Amino acid sequence: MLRFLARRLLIIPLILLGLSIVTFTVSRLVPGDPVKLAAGPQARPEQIIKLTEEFGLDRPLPEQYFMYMTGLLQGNWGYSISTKREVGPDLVTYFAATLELTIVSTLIGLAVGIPLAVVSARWRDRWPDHFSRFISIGAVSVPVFWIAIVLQIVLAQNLRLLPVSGRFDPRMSYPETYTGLLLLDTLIGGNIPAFLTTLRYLIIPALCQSLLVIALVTRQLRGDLLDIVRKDFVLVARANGIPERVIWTRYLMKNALIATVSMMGFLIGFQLGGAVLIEYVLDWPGIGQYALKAALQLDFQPIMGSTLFIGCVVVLVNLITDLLYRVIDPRIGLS
Amino acid sequence: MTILELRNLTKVFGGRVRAVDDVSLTIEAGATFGLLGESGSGKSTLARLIPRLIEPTSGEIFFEGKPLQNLRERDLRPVREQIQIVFQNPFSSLNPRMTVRELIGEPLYIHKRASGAALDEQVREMMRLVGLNPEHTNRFPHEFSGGQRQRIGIARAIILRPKLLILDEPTSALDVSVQAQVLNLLIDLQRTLHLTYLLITHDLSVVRYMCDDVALMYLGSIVEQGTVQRIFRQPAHPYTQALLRDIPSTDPDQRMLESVSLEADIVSAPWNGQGCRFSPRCPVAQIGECKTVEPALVEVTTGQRAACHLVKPHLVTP
Amino acid sequence: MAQNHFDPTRKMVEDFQAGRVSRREFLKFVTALTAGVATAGVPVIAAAKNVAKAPVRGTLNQVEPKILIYGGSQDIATIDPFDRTDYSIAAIIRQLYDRLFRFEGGWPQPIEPGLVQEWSSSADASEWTFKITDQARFHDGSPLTSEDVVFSYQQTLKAQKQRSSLLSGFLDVDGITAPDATTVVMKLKIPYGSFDRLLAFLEQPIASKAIALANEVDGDGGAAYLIDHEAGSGPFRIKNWQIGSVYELEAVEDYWQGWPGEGRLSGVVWQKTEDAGTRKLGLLAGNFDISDTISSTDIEEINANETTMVSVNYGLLAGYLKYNTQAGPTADPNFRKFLAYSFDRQAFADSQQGYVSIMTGPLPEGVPGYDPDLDPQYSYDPVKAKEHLDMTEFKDGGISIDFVYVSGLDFEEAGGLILLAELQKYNITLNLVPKNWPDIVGACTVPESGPHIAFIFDAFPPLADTWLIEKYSSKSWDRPTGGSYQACSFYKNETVDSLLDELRLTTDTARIDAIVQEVQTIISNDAPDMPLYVTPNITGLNKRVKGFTYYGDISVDFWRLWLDDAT
Amino acid sequence: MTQSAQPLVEIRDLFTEMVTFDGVSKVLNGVNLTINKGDLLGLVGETGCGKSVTAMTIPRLVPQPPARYTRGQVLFRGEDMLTKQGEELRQTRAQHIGVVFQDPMTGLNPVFTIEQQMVDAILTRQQSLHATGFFRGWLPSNRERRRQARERAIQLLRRVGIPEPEKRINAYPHQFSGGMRQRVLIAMAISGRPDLLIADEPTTALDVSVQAQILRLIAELVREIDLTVLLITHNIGVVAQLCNRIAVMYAGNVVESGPTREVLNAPKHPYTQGLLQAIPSEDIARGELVGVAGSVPSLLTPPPGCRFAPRCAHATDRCLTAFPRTIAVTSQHEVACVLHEAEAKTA
Amino acid sequence: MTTLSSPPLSRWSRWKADHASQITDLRRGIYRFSRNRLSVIGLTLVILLLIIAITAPLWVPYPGDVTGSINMAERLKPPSAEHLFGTDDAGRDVFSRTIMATRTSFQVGVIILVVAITIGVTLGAIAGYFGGWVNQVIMRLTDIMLTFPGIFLALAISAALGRGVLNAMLALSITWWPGYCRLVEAQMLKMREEDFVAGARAIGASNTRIIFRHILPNLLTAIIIKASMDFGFAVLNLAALGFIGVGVLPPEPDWGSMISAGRRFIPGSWWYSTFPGLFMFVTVLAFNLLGDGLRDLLDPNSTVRS
Repeated sequence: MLRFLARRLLIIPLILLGLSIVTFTVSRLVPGDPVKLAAGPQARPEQIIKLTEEFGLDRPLPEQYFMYMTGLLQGNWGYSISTKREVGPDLVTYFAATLELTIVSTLIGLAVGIPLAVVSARWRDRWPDHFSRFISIGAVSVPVFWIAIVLQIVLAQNLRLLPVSGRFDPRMSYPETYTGLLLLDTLIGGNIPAFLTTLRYLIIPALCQSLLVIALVTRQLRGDLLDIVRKDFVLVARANGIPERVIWTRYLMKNALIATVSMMGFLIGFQLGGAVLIEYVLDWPGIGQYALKAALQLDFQPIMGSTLFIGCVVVLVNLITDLLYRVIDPRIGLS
Repeated sequence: MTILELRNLTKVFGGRVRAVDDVSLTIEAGATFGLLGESGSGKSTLARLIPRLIEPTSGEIFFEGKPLQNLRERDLRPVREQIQIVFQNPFSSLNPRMTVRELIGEPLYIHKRASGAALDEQVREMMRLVGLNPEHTNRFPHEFSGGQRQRIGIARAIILRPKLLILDEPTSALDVSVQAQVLNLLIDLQRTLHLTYLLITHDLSVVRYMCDDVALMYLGSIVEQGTVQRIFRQPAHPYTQALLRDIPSTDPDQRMLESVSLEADIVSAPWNGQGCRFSPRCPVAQIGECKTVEPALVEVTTGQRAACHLVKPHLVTP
Repeated sequence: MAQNHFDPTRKMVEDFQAGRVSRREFLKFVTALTAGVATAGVPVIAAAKNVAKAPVRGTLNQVEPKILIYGGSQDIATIDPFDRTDYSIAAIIRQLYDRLFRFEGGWPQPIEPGLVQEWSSSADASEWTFKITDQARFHDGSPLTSEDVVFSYQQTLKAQKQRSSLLSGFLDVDGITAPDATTVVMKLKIPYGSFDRLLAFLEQPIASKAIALANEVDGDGGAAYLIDHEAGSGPFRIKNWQIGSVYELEAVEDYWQGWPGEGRLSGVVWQKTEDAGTRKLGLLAGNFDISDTISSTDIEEINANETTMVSVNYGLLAGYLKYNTQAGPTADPNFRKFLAYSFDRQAFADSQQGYVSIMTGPLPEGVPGYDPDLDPQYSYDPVKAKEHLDMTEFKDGGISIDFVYVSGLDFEEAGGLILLAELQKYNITLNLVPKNWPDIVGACTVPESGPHIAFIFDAFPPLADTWLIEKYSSKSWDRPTGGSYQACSFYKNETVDSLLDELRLTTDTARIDAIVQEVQTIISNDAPDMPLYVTPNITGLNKRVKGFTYYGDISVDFWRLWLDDAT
Repeated sequence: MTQSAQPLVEIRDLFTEMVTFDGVSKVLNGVNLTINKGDLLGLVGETGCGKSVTAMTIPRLVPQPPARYTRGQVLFRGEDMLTKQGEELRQTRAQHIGVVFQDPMTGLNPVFTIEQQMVDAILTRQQSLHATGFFRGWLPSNRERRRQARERAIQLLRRVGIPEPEKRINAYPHQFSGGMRQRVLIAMAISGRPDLLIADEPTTALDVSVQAQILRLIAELVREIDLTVLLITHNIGVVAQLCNRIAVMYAGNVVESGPTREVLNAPKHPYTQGLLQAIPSEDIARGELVGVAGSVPSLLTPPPGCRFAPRCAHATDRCLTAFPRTIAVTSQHEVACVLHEAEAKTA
Repeated sequence: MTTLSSPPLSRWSRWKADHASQITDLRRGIYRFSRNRLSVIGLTLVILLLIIAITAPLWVPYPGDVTGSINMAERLKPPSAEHLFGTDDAGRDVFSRTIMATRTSFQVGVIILVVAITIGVTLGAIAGYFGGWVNQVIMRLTDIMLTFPGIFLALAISAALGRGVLNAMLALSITWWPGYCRLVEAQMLKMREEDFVAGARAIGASNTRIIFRHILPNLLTAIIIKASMDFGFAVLNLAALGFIGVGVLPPEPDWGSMISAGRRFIPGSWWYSTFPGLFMFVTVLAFNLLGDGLRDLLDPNSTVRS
């Protein structure tokens, strides 16, 4: 266990180093002139030169990279030319929104996906299976930006059930933030109306985002369950007269969930970055939107920052799920 | 004439697991040498060490007097033509994506012995030789029964006319009725093609039926070795004795269940690396040496050697 | 296999036991927690359902009666009074701070007094004197004095950020002084007759020197502090400010200028909504009271909606097709004229639902010197186009030229498509090349990298000289650091250059008019670009919003607005 | 041989099909088999002969689909198992049948401890395992029951020869060797004091020495508790050593059955004879082993008559067309072969 | 061969006789596949879409509308006999553009997958077969790529490189190969230990032969399954890029940018974005259904055995 942890922890910096080199190179090799943009159309030549020096863009690339990395090690994520702000604090704010969305959509995904998978596996090749497979295949086939638009039009515009976009009702006073996760913050603050409002704003984006989770969880879990149900120990349990309900709820689920847990790392990582489309359509103030805007502006420090930040988080999530996997699965955990 | 000699061959996996531990043995040309052992005894690893499918950690391999251990991959190829393996599982040892023609003809193709129509002809001939219908050249392995697949495996192994054939549990996945067919085929082939066999198995009755000499492996090391006649009549090592006792006889009048046998198994009574490796399970290990000193393989009678402190040459009647 | 290995020693067994127990305890804990949350969740969800059913506006309005929700297309990255002037930043700063002059609406914009009550200039327009009101109070209650004005202008000039670029051509840090508490004097480097107009356009916010200096870090004059704190005297102050998510203002009840309308807002929330579709939906759904930058395609729908309407106003954002006059086929004036005659402006206007103001010459309406009689010289005319094409070496076509525009801007793309369809008739391929804005800015530096045709929008102060110089003077691009995107035609005409030099220094209004007129004629003849149209500022309003007047900006002036739910 | 033979299981004329993607496989072709109380019956046959399907039909552990019972009866304690369903079926399994499977490596759920699995098995037989398993053990009464079950589990483990059962019961299956897992599975199977123990190739995956230990354990248990055993194996030696009766299956039929000694010493069916001759033994010299020619027919398109006919040296035209009836050669010894029609005892 | 007197067979029947078993296998496969109704629907749709994509230029009613013609007089006309799916904001026929976008999507999807599979399989095979430091280098690189959510990276790359189908393909290919590398590497590690690989080594086969002749054919099904599902996702991601505005260049049509553009006209001119969206949904659904069916079909565990 410790050896594994040490190995994994050793690899993380290497991965991040590689990632930073890749993103730095990509973000700096593209054409465009962010300095001119920052200086404005009427900028005088001396202003442009001054800004170029300020951003260090007159130095050779390796030196710039080195400067960036030294800054990063001191906790300085750089400075955005287009927003004129430090990248670090922005990343944290935006990331909290994405994280909240990811967590909620993952929970929805699991809550829907697990029962679907069980139903599907238990009545394999019968209508519940066809139904749930169609749902899960359909869910991955719908373009997420399309479904977001549809939900927006139907639920928000026509039925007026939910807000069109955003994260919180502008008419209400914004709740105190402690963690950046509004659901949690409003609960901590005991602000129930704000909590409910947050919930209402979350529904459309979280529903859209959870489609993929539902699909992947159902698909994976169904496969795992079908694999496991063929195992001898299920036969032994049946032979011992263990009721079918117990077999499906306990005997199989624990095994199958172990595989699902190992998938969660991928799934969460995927959502953290994949939320960009939903954030774009539904104007969710998340890190994907931030990064996309930076990419369109060629604002390279926020690009690097958000890339590395997501990279770190994904690596961390993977590490946690791996550990969790090892804790849950007695076969690996203790050897 | 000695065709194969192993000297102090050792294979260590992952720095700890001594799968094959200091094994030395000699096989005479034309003979059938049996290597007997339970699962995990390292016998399959040994089989793969000989043509260097896996690299030995230390020790020497001599094939027809030539050392193999230092040959480069390229120089090894002519030797590998001479040493072929038939694998245990006829279901996993044949590439499921290849037809019988490709499977049997591949060695010829690789070693550029034949191609085109000549290759086809040789393949068909070989199929007849091992008792397969030569019209089935376009079939895939999964269309054959276990016995037929093993015949394909044998055909593939002997098409290059090797001198030494390593048979890694060739019949353990087969039913008895089929096993008999395959064993008889092997005997026939040995006679017609003048093959030398290294037969690896856990089945004592197969060894008794097929082999001239036999060596017993336990946890990577040979604990007893000798001619089949000797060892089956007068087993010296307590392990050999226990094994012989534990084979359920098909004769209902020979009861084996009443007799005492080994109590634990390899996994639940592990060897701590000290002393005799069999001592944790040995029903008779009494002297202190058993737990501290590893016994050497010593001759107990002519043509029989055993590694046990309790077996002294004079104790065994010739 | 190692994992089947069982070590029977006591210690290990105990370890297993310990591991098992803790794991199980842990699972129990999690189970209990889940169960608890689940039980608590049921009433919460039930309550949420009720809230969803309740009429949202009614309940919430009782709590916050007069808050206006503004759907803005841009984020408000900073509220730095000394830096850039994104329309969103300008819009907010306008609420927080007062400035010397104020636009009161109408078109072209008349300038009105703000903090300045009276102003005058020396005869040669090199020294300007401004009288400041003594009524203005900062939000902390302290009075606004001329010291604060001087401080604010000096900070901007020192910072040398975007806001200073036009100003620094005329004014140095030492050029601005405060002889007494209500007087500010500015001595210009070069005389400028329209300096008051320039100042009005620049809208320099006046920040409290005391607050700024109180929060000084490393001698920056409070610059860092003011990036996200306000020190102003405007009609609104910050209530809640979280970059990226919340921008909330509240009204200053006793604002020194008073409140002009029949009622007033108690606050404003800027709801950043970058997507145009979402902005529209927000307005239609009643989530937003105002949405800016509405697409012309949405006008009909918003007007058709019972509670909403649209206000369309033309400002100073003008779109040009800029030809590279130094390189490629477009270096040939005849080819440029061929392009000009080939572009069907009416089709383009149609594509924008008719909500465009077609330009007749280099200057848009609203800039002094604009000549309404100057007919569009190059209206769509295939016959003339062919004539001009025949005069070039490309009369048989077979060439391909690039049309660069900003990725994602559909109106620019529409322009490209119209030209593309037309050029196909002459066997000329037009490659639509959408690029990111910084790419275009980078490419427009030197003629070598300049695109054949670039669709570029300019927004300028309503001053003919600045407008013309930045675009058509070769000095704007023929320099070591290269040109800005305005000079993407890389136009070089000696006569124009000398006329523009003269224009800058002249204070004689008659002479100015003459020069502007002459320059426009020459430029029209040379056709270095195709002045296309002035884009409208389309603002969507909920009908309960009262007091709206357009005053030349994308955003609106919140000070004048109030909400009336009766309608 | 008990005189007061009382049938515990009677399989009558059982026909079973398996629906596969390749077609319908006729796996059981009129199986007749009787297991008397106290019997230790060895069911032998080669791969795919249908012995597992036959045995697992008794507790109805053959999944349907793909299996399909087209004809026949399976009487267990006088009740037809083929008509049982749901709770009734589960009860029968729990109360009266214990099953041990071939592969001890996969027979135990790897993510639960031995204790959890054994306690569940014991409780389910006491009718007190509750389906709301997730919150099990929280009610005091439940906790007490589980504690008692644990005690019983430890006893059982001790009985099947697990050293230090109080400690080992907390371990996970992967911490056990194959032989020990098989012992655990046996302990679970006998925890409900079943009438019938079905052991499906219980020693095939084990080494000879461990096999001997397990066989010895089964023999002991049979003596100790009043157990009827159906042992499925392809190893005739195992049957010879352990069982008092033997039934030989070939391609979906029981071709010969009777007292072990009688059948093994004087096999009547050509297949049984061939099977016995195919085993290498001391007396057979190299190259003289006689196997059974040919291979097992495809059950998708089985031969119309005697299924062994294509491989049989004595086959006549009649064998190829007509299905042989079962003939009692002695009172206990039955064989399904036309060769022995003459010896048929009049019933 | 055995009987010389047998009548000469035609080449076809000869071939049939020689490959009888392959034919049986195929027939069996078709039978099994046909049992899964959802995948049959998927396959039918895929074939239909493929035919549409290939033949579209021949019968699309307004081919000019795809290459740059505009007709402002016909703006935003609702569906009619003349314009089945109505017209867009430049008066172009939405039907023609939607149909032709199928072609674009298929081309791009195929190229992305071919590039990604080529890179991924090659690297994965090398890493898996040789192991050691080669494996470490390749797999850590793969980890770096996989650390990153594909769509995010693709968006960033193509946003930075600028709009255009080539850039989009490049971006998507870059983010796609690691999946195949992982798949092949894992399978390779497993296959390396298979008896038949040891067997091939024993008869003296070279590493290249073992990788390409022995192991990779066995991974084919896994790759095909993944590819058939990925194809849908590739189409989806291309559309996502188009939606954001970094995909295919105008005037060439693609579903994403059509949805994005048409969205401004919802609900008034609903047809503009609805039809491209529907087409894309059907395409992705078809490939997913097919992939799912193939997986069930080719999954060795799914065979029912007695």
